[in-house]
Amino acid sequence: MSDSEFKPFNRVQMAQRAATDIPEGWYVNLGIGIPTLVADHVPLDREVIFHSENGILGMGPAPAKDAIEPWLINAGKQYITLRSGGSICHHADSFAMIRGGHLDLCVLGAFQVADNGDIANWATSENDTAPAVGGAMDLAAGAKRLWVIMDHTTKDGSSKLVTKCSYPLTAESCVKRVYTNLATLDVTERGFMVLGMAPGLTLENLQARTDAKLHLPG
Amino acid sequence: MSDSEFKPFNRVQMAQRAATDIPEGWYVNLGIGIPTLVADHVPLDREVIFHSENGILGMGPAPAKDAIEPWLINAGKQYITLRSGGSICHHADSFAMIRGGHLDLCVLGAFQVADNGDIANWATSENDTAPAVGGAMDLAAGAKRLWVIMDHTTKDGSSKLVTKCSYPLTAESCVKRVYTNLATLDVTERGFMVLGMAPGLTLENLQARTDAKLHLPG
Amino acid sequence: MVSGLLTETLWGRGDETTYQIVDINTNQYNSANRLTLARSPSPALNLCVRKRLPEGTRRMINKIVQSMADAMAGIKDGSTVLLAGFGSVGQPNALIDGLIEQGAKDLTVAANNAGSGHVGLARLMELGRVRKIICSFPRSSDPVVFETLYRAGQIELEIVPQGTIAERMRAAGAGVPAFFTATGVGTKMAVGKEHREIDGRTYILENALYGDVGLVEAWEADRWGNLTYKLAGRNFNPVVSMASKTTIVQTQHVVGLGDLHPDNIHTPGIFVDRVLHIPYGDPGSF
Amino acid sequence: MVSGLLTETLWGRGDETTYQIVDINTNQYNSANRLTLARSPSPALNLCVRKRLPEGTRRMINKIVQSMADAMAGIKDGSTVLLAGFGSVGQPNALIDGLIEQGAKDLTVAANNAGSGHVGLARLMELGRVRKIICSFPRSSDPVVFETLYRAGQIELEIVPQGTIAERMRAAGAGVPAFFTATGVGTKMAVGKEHREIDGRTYILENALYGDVGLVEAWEADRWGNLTYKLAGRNFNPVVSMASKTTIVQTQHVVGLGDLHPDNIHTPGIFVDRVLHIPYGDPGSF
Repeated sequence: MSDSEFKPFNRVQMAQRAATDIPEGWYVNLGIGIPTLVADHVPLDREVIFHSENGILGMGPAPAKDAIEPWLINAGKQYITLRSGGSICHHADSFAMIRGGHLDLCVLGAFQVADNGDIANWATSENDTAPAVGGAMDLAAGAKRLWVIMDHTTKDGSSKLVTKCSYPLTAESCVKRVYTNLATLDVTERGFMVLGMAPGLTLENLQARTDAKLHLPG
Repeated sequence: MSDSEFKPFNRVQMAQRAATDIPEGWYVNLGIGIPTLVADHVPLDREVIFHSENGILGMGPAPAKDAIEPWLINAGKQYITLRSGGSICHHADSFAMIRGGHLDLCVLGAFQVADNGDIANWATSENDTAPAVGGAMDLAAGAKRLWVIMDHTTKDGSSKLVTKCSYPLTAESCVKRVYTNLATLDVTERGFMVLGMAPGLTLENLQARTDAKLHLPG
Repeated sequence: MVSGLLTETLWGRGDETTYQIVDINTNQYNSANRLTLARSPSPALNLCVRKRLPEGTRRMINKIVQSMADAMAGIKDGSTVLLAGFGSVGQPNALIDGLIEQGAKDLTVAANNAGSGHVGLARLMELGRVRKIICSFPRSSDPVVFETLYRAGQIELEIVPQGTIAERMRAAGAGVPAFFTATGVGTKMAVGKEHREIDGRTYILENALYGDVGLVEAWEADRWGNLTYKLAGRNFNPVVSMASKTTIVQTQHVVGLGDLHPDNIHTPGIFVDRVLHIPYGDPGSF
Repeated sequence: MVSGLLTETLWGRGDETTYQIVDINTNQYNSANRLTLARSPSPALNLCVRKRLPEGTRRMINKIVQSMADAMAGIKDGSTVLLAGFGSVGQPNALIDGLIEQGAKDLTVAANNAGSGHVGLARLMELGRVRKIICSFPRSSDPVVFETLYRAGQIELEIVPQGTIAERMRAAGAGVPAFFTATGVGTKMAVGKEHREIDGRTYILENALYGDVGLVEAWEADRWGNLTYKLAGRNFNPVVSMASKTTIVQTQHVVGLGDLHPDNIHTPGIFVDRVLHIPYGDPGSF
């Protein structure tokens, strides 16, 4: 099968796949970018409680333009709504939820993920003059599980799944699962374990696009 | 002048003297016993805000018997009232007020005070099997100022103002002032400085009842 | 009109409530599909409620348990139990009785006091179920059970300053395994602890105090486990909730989701696992 | 009847209010001297108000200042200023303008961001008044001022993870000079910091972040400095209040003492020094 015959997942499909794997009742923090889309794709018969770093628990979807509450924004500084049952707390308490291990899941984007679970998602160079870390290190180190949603490769084709991150680390050994436009992979003691691939893609073709060694379950 | 001619301060007078020295606007925590009486003797034209360890700020006087709110007690587990402007917080926040240096004053009772400001007020023996410390160590170490109200001597006549505490310490070098039934004393770099004495008492007679050396201002 | 199963989003604003219709197939919110009605009696905020119709047929998060047995299920021998309450105020008496009934033994209990009389925590100790107690004030109006056990060497005691207990619990909940404090420096409490001078003052290092189980008394609770407390009933309850792997709550009042104002929820449900409705328990004499 | 100047104590219970007469000479509450009236419109709690009559003639705690100059008085060159706000929500914009006007320089500013556009914090930096900025996210929608200064070496930067900033402020307010955290382990943030393994996990030691001055935006405030915040306007405001030697508040609403429910005061007045009424400031675009 040639390279051209498979169909990569698009952004919405990447978010959908992650959303489908979130069970009811989890407390979840979503990073900026594709992870934010996950909230819109949680199956509607499940209650999942979304957290935002700036003291919001029980975040709802974006408001209609004519119903914006200017005092309600999320960590990405977008207007949000609050679900019934939502609550507000201060920044230290909000990060106590994160750092104290109370979030079941955090979903982040990343520049690189290593096969030992290391994640690099905040600075593209050791020499970045003024990198912006925000809450990424707290979330990566603090949540019970860290999932990453990202393209499998950079625009120039280099693998973002690596044996060792070349970018500055956000946290060590914490990524549990990666959803890319090509595959879903768990990070295990053996390294990346392929759980699924884009339609038409072979393991051989996936490995050709991946620096780190891929494994199959069993 | 013989010993029998002076008139020691009684409990109410001891509390009154301390109360008179509290300026308007101070945040004050009062220990169990005579210190509790201080609240009743703050001059009525002054607002002083009383704190209790169990999350009460703005404590008012005891309620009338027929107006008890069972959900309002102080650290001594007595029924209290809450003043307008009073507020409730949880135990860690309440002790953040204490330990973070936000209380202007704490007034405690004591077994002994040393002339370097050490206080012993929680256990009467190193071998006390199950001493009860409560919030005393937090208050002594945390408040901006610690004042002590206590009798000048024990019932058998030994001085409670000492050069070195023989009882287990509550905190080191934190007492700023002592109100006894015989005198008011500041703890200074030179040791105890006598600010005032019970009517009819001479410095000589006071020193005779005091282990630690007494000084006069100036 | 949108076909398929519908989901509605509810906006309250001013005197009106707008129901926004959402197509469950595309899961898209479409501002064209809106329906404005007179205001519902709900809270005075812009809230968003997302629910599948009919409500009764969908699964929901529901932390409210129906029996004491469900509340106490799975508490293991050897657990560390954090017990909130100060005096008899905000103390989860029904849950302590439930724990007595449940049978777990070899417990470590952290609480402000070491029990009074022959009920509650004192009863649990009297039954020989408590290996160790961590508290600031083992004395009480009637500490006979604790004192008898302690003199007989049948219970271990760790005395901790009250603020240090509270801060150790808060630290456990906040991902802080250890912190420095000035409380206890120069006293018996500091013996064997790491000392450090920081900016000219001496501090000692204290560890986080984690609970396997936390027992909490709330005033109000909803099905997400959001809690409020009444006045001095708050005390240790919020930090016990944060610090415990399984937080079990008895609440005097169960309220509907959305009935608690989001600005005034004292313990958010993320710190709560099980809620049992115990519709009584105003503090008595002590 | 009691002679002399009288003080009254006010009890609200159920539908009645009882005024208890207190003799100012003896300062004794005497249950015989009571007067029961229909309930006042005050909060639904048993409260005690102690006031000398006539009210207008007595001294009172009043943290409400009448001018920006009073609010900013005494801020010294070289101060560390903690700045609350997240995005433009709960950000004390009027006070930042006041600080610009006041003139203090050589400041260290701790905030989540490093300013945007040419207003507020960005303006303060542009005027060369900020020596160092401590923040988690120096980028913003328009970070031109910060980036220009930073590239020119005219401002010092300390990047801190957002949760670590919040926890360092909370620690400063709570008497914790240093604490261990897992955030940042294995990253550039951990370089040069003390590492310690506790229960099998590695942590780094972080120091408390103290403010000489804290700038805060509240929704409501009373004369004791009790504050509430509105929704996401809470953010860093409570920890900035706790951590700062002088906490200065701008509030949209000034309310009477007792108007805020004691269970729902978000920042108690003990953490507040000055309150300025700025009756506008809903968050705009950002």
